[in-house]
Amino acid sequence: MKKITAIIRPEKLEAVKENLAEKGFNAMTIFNVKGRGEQKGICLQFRGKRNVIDMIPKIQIDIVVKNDEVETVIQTIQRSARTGKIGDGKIFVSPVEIVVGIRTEEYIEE
Amino acid sequence: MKKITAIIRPEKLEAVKENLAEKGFNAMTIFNVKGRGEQKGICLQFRGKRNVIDMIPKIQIDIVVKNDEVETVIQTIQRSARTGKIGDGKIFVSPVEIVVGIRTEEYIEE
Amino acid sequence: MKKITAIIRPEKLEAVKENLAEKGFNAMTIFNVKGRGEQKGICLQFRGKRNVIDMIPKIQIDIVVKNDEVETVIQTIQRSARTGKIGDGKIFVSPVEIVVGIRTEEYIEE
Amino acid sequence: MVLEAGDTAFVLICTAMVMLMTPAVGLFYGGMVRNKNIISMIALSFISLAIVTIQWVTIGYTLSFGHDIGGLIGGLDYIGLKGVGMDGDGIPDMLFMAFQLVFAAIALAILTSGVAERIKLSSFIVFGLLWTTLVYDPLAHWAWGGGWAESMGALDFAGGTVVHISSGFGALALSLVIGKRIGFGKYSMEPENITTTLLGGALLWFGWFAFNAGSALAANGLAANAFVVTLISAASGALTWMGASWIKGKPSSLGMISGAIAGLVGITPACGFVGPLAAIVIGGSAGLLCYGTLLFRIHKKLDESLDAWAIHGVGGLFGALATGVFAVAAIGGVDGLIYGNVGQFIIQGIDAFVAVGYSFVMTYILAKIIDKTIGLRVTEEEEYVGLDVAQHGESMEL
Amino acid sequence: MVLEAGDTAFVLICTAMVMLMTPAVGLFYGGMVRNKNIISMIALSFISLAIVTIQWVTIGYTLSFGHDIGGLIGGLDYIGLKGVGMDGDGIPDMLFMAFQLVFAAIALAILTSGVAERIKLSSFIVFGLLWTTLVYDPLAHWAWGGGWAESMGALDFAGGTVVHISSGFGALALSLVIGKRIGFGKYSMEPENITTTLLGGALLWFGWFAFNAGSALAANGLAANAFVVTLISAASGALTWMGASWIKGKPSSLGMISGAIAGLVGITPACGFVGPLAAIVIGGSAGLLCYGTLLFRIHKKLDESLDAWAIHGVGGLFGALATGVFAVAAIGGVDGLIYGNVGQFIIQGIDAFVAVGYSFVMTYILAKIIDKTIGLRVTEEEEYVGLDVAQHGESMEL
Amino acid sequence: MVLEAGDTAFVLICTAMVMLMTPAVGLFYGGMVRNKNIISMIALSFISLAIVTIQWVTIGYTLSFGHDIGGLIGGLDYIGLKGVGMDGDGIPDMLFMAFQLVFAAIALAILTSGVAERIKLSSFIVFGLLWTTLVYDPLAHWAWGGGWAESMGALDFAGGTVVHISSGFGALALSLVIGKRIGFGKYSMEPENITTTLLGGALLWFGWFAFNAGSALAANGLAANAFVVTLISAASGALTWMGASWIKGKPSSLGMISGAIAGLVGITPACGFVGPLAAIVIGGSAGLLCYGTLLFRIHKKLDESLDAWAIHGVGGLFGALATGVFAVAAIGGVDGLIYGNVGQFIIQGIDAFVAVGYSFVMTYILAKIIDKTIGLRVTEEEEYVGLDVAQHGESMEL
Ligand SMILES: Nc1ncnc2c1ncn2[C@@H]1O[C@H](COP(=O)(O)OP(=O)(O)O)[C@@H](O)[C@H]1O
Ligand SMILES: Nc1ncnc2c1ncn2[C@@H]1O[C@H](COP(=O)(O)OP(=O)(O)O)[C@@H](O)[C@H]1O
Ligand SMILES: Nc1ncnc2c1ncn2[C@@H]1O[C@H](COP(=O)(O)OP(=O)(O)O)[C@@H](O)[C@H]1O
Repeated sequence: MKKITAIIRPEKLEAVKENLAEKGFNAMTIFNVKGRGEQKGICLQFRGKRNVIDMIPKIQIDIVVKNDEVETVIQTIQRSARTGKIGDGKIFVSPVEIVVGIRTEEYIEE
Repeated sequence: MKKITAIIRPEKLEAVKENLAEKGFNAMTIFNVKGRGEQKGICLQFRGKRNVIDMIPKIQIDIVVKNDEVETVIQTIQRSARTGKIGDGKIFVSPVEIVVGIRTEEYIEE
Repeated sequence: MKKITAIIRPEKLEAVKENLAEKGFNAMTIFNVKGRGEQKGICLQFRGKRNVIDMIPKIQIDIVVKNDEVETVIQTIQRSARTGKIGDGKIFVSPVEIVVGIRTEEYIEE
Repeated sequence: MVLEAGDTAFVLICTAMVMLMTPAVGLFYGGMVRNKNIISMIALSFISLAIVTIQWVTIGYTLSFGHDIGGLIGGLDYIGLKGVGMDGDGIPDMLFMAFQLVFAAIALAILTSGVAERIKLSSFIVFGLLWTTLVYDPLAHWAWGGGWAESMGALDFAGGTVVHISSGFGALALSLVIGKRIGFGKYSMEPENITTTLLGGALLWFGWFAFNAGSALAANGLAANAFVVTLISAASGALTWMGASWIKGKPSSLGMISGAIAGLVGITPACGFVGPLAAIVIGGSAGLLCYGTLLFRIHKKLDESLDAWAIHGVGGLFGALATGVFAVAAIGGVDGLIYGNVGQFIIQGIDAFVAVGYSFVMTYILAKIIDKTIGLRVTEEEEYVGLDVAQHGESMEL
Repeated sequence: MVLEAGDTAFVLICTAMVMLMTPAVGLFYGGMVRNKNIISMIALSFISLAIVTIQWVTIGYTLSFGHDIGGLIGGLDYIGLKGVGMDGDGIPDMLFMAFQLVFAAIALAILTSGVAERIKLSSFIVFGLLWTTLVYDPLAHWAWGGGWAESMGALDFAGGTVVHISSGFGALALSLVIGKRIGFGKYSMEPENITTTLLGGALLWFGWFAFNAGSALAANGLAANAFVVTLISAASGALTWMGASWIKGKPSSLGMISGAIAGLVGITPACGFVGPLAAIVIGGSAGLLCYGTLLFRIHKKLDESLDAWAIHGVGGLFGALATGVFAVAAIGGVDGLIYGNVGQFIIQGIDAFVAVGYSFVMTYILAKIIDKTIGLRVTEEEEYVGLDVAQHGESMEL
Repeated sequence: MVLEAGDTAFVLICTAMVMLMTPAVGLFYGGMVRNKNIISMIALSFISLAIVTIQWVTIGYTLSFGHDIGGLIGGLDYIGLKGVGMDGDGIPDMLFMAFQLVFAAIALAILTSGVAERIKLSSFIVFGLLWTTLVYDPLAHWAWGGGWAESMGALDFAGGTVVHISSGFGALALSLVIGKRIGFGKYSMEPENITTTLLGGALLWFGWFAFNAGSALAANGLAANAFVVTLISAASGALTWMGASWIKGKPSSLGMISGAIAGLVGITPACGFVGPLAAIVIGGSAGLLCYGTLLFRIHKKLDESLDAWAIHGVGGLFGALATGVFAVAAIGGVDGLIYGNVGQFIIQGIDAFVAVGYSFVMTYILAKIIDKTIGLRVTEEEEYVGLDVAQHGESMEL
């Protein structure tokens, strides 16, 4: 199993959710984060001075899926979260070794 | 070392904390998340129409423990977070390679 | 690639950010968490009774870096987040297998 | 029948201030519920104001203040405000009507706290209209509209019986019918937004001066007395509740503001009859008594959710009796128990306990009827996701 | 020329209450924008109050209330408040000036909602000063300062035309010039802080009693009438909007409070001329009409962002016409259409539509000029990070 | 000795409005502290109100307004409100007492800002009772109760000296005794809840009309003048502070509202003596001066945490002097410096500087005594977790 962590623009959440659901991925966990990429955030001009707004609000989505679903999820997120401008976000994939359902008592180990 | 990530009902947090502490697990990090499982959230009836409330508030608990403690923690959480109804949550286990204590300068590598 | 997760005192965020930026690490994701370590939080005296405030607010910083940058980042965080008192926090390192840039479509797999 | 501009100015502003108390009740209670129900809690107060306004101008005012029928209810003389004009004695009749209207609205708003986080909106609207008509209006008539209580000489300067006993004991009855919140007693339901509660409390305290002093219906010495004892009683209640809770643990701000409200409730029936030193005693005792009642309520595992019963019900009952104890003829023309007038104390007792019985029983019956027919309560799923989303389709972005 | 203490007391307090409405507008709208713009939204209201205060005491008051020049504008007699003294007829002249001032301030504050989340602060200040001088002041003069509308006999008791049509249609013009928010219609821009909006709404409702009843400029039966119909119309509007939206889906608290505001706007020009039952109709119709307008606005994909146009513009227009329909001589001395006075209805129509045209066109021109010269709008990046950070260097810690 | 209903109505409502300012101070400051101390900050204001109420009716009123003893303090004639009745000259004596009470309460509430985020609740209560008795009451007596300053002819219309100098310089002394917040100057302590501050500021601005105009104790032309100059000065202060901070960087909403408060403080002593144009100057200068003082305070690394000293202390001092400069006989019967009356300016200077010295030194001594005995400050751990949890056992759910 893998955990796919996507950090996206808040305004793209709806699109991402919809497109994932279409592909059959409903389950997910989201929360508000702030972040900056290598660009150190957004640069506003203010009376000739640079004024960098770092730590822009983003939404982090965590989705745990089977190994062979990783590519589909990545592509779906990428397509639906993209605007082409700085700040579109990143996707990280990391290993998950055990998944337990609290109610179902289902226990998947890899 | 492993990180155990549990996504539980907010109202079960106290019970989970207490039961973990009894077993000697005090350390943890928590934060508010929202999420849905495969059921796509909760379905309310509204004038005959289905009205799905997705993204229900949950609490995520992250606990980093030694490998041989993983099972105890999973079972403790599972027992104390369970109601038997949809929305009880999930537990994920993922690898942690290094743990550093900022104050103690303790450095555990696996 | 590795994800470095640091849980630090909120009041140390500025220092950590600055020192990381100096070393060339701008990119990061942060969010508010609450947590306690093995000490079970902070103990206040109240009319002779112990009164434990657990779940102290902290900030979690996630930084994904190349393998050979891990040590520098750990040391930088450790140096800038330390006060020497209980509650300074922890750093965890975990594996990241794929990194995708949503805008750049850059795709790094390990 | 001439208007006095000063008195009219005073009552106009007082009416606006009492109106503000209704949303303030919403904020006060909204801060005490879980965040998923805060919008619902505030909205219920606004909705109380809206429906009572229409009820009052069509039927409520005349039922309360129409010519007395058998000491029990007012006749239909003023139906649809017929004959309620811009003239009046001191203040315009219309203004008197409006001043009374905002009292009726706040009573219903207080009642909503007993069913916090689980009431079905549509049922609340039906219930609210019935409750105002069948519980509030008769009580207003008895005390102020020429009913039996007034004839008997019962004193209720600003609505200890009419507003607070009715809503407090009503809330208790309602909470018993609707049942406990899911998880009550099992997991924590701590107030989640205390600053909102403190803001609501501040606006309530502010409006209460209009509630009590405005009840003099004139800008005179009696209004000033009511104003002063209101301030003192609130302060005294805040301090005793805070002090008592300090002995048990930490002095919460919620205890402090609850004590202030308890003091305000306690002085409400008395404020035109007692002096400043009595106000210290009344406020302080109300603070202690209501705090004790709250502890009792928790001990008994009653989910009268936000303590309208402990504070408004018991505080109002205490205030009605205290009026009979501390009243002094030099202020309001009537002496109380400590000045040897046992009769007044007995009258106060009869009045108050009849009000307790009537509002509890009638509210219970009304609630049962609603519950058996259209259902008072939301479904379990709706309660779980919270009324903001379930009833209003809205949520706070946190 | 003698002062009446009761009237003076009333108008003093009313002026303070109307002043409070300006920050209340900020809170009301602040709760509806995304959290990154909430400080900006509230600050714009305060800034409106500050700049209009200085404008009014220097030039605005005399343009509005100086001796009439050709029915169009006031002369410079009172420039810098020259000759505006502590005496007066019933109330001090200075107080009348201040009461009018706070009306001008709130009109500008309402207007800010049309450019929410994208206006450049410096440009807003320039625009605001021009708008108050060239749009608001003439309208105030026409209706209340001896201008053509007043001479013609147009009725506007508390500012339906002057305040609400001007700001509502002004907001529409302004929003057309500044353009839509980035992403409008593409992604969700749901209100993020509804409790703040409800708080703002509560304070608006409270202040509106002063706005309307205070416009009697005396604490008398007419003020009481204005007070009562204001309360009724608000309640009625809240219920019809809530009801209509309930048919389509869930009854949001935002719909409820918007309906109340619609009812308040609708009754504003009428409150000194119509009675309680007409108020139920006016408020109820305003609620439905403004809700319909809002749906139309959304359907047309107009980003008149927080519905000042739908509620204040269309509500004010409706109110002006309704005054001509429901006015009854027994209250304000003039009969309306349903009592056979067709003329009054026509006068109301002329007055209202001229106000609509004037405020829309003039605002549009002013906005265009500002936009072409110093630019109305922040940059795309600034809009993206939000005005709190971009314009004020501040942010909420959430 | 007859009551005037209009005046009584006015002062009744004004007293309620000034009472509301005390929780408003709590909201204003609560928004500026870190979220872990917001409840504590608001609660301190309520607690100030509660303890001062009891202090005032028992002993404070008579110390301030009892028969003069040597120009220094009032006698015990009115102890426990003995002899303070429902009659009076224009307004009831009781009402005058209550109006003065709410002034004393707000002074103590302002003072709490100097020890924000680190004061021990129990010690604050002891300190507050002593401070009101030994600092506030004498100052009130000197200025308004027949003390030396009043005899000398010092002008303080609404409490520039009594309320603002005392609390502002008191806060400075207190902050020096209690010491800096842990981490002050090392890491960011930015305001975390600016909308709460803006709400508090709105309510303060609203209440300030009652504070200043109400000090006329009658609804007359003088009250109207006080009202108007209050509004102007606030606007002017908001604009100059905002403008000055704009030159240095971005115009924060906090600067705007701080400037408004500075303008309100500056006009407080002057509002019954100066006209509208002077108000523009006084407000504008107060905005600039207080902003400069704030920058100085930060530069000096003083942790007078929320700038009560810069705004209330220095603003009050400036206002007292400005009264001596701009007073005009046509308004308040006395001319100031610019009308050739040098003497008045000197009197103002003496009065203000004695008040500065007395309140600073006395507060310092009192604070030292408390600190050495029961300790003013919470422990390091308590400060770290925040006073909400540490002192009240409560927290916001964020
Ligand atoms: N190396 C990284 N480690 C952790 N988080 C990152 C990293 N790179 C990017 N992010 C997260 O992704 C978000 C968007 O990244 P990107 O599009 O590169 O940023 P920017 O907003 O600077 O254009 C950032 O705000 C941050 O939260
Ligand atoms: N595959 C997944 N990936 C990420 N988070 C998940 C996944 N499955 C479940 N969750 C999280 O666990 C929570 C509870 O899951 P579950 O009990 O299956 O959901 P539901 O509330 O729909 O019954 C969800 O709200 C979500 O936050
Ligand atoms: N084993 C762990 N698992 C998860 N989070 C941890 C763990 N240990 C510490 N933390 C996090 O790090 C923070 C600081 O840890 P530490 O300095 O040990 O705690 P304390 O505040 O008790 O002194 C905690 O508040 C918690 O959020």
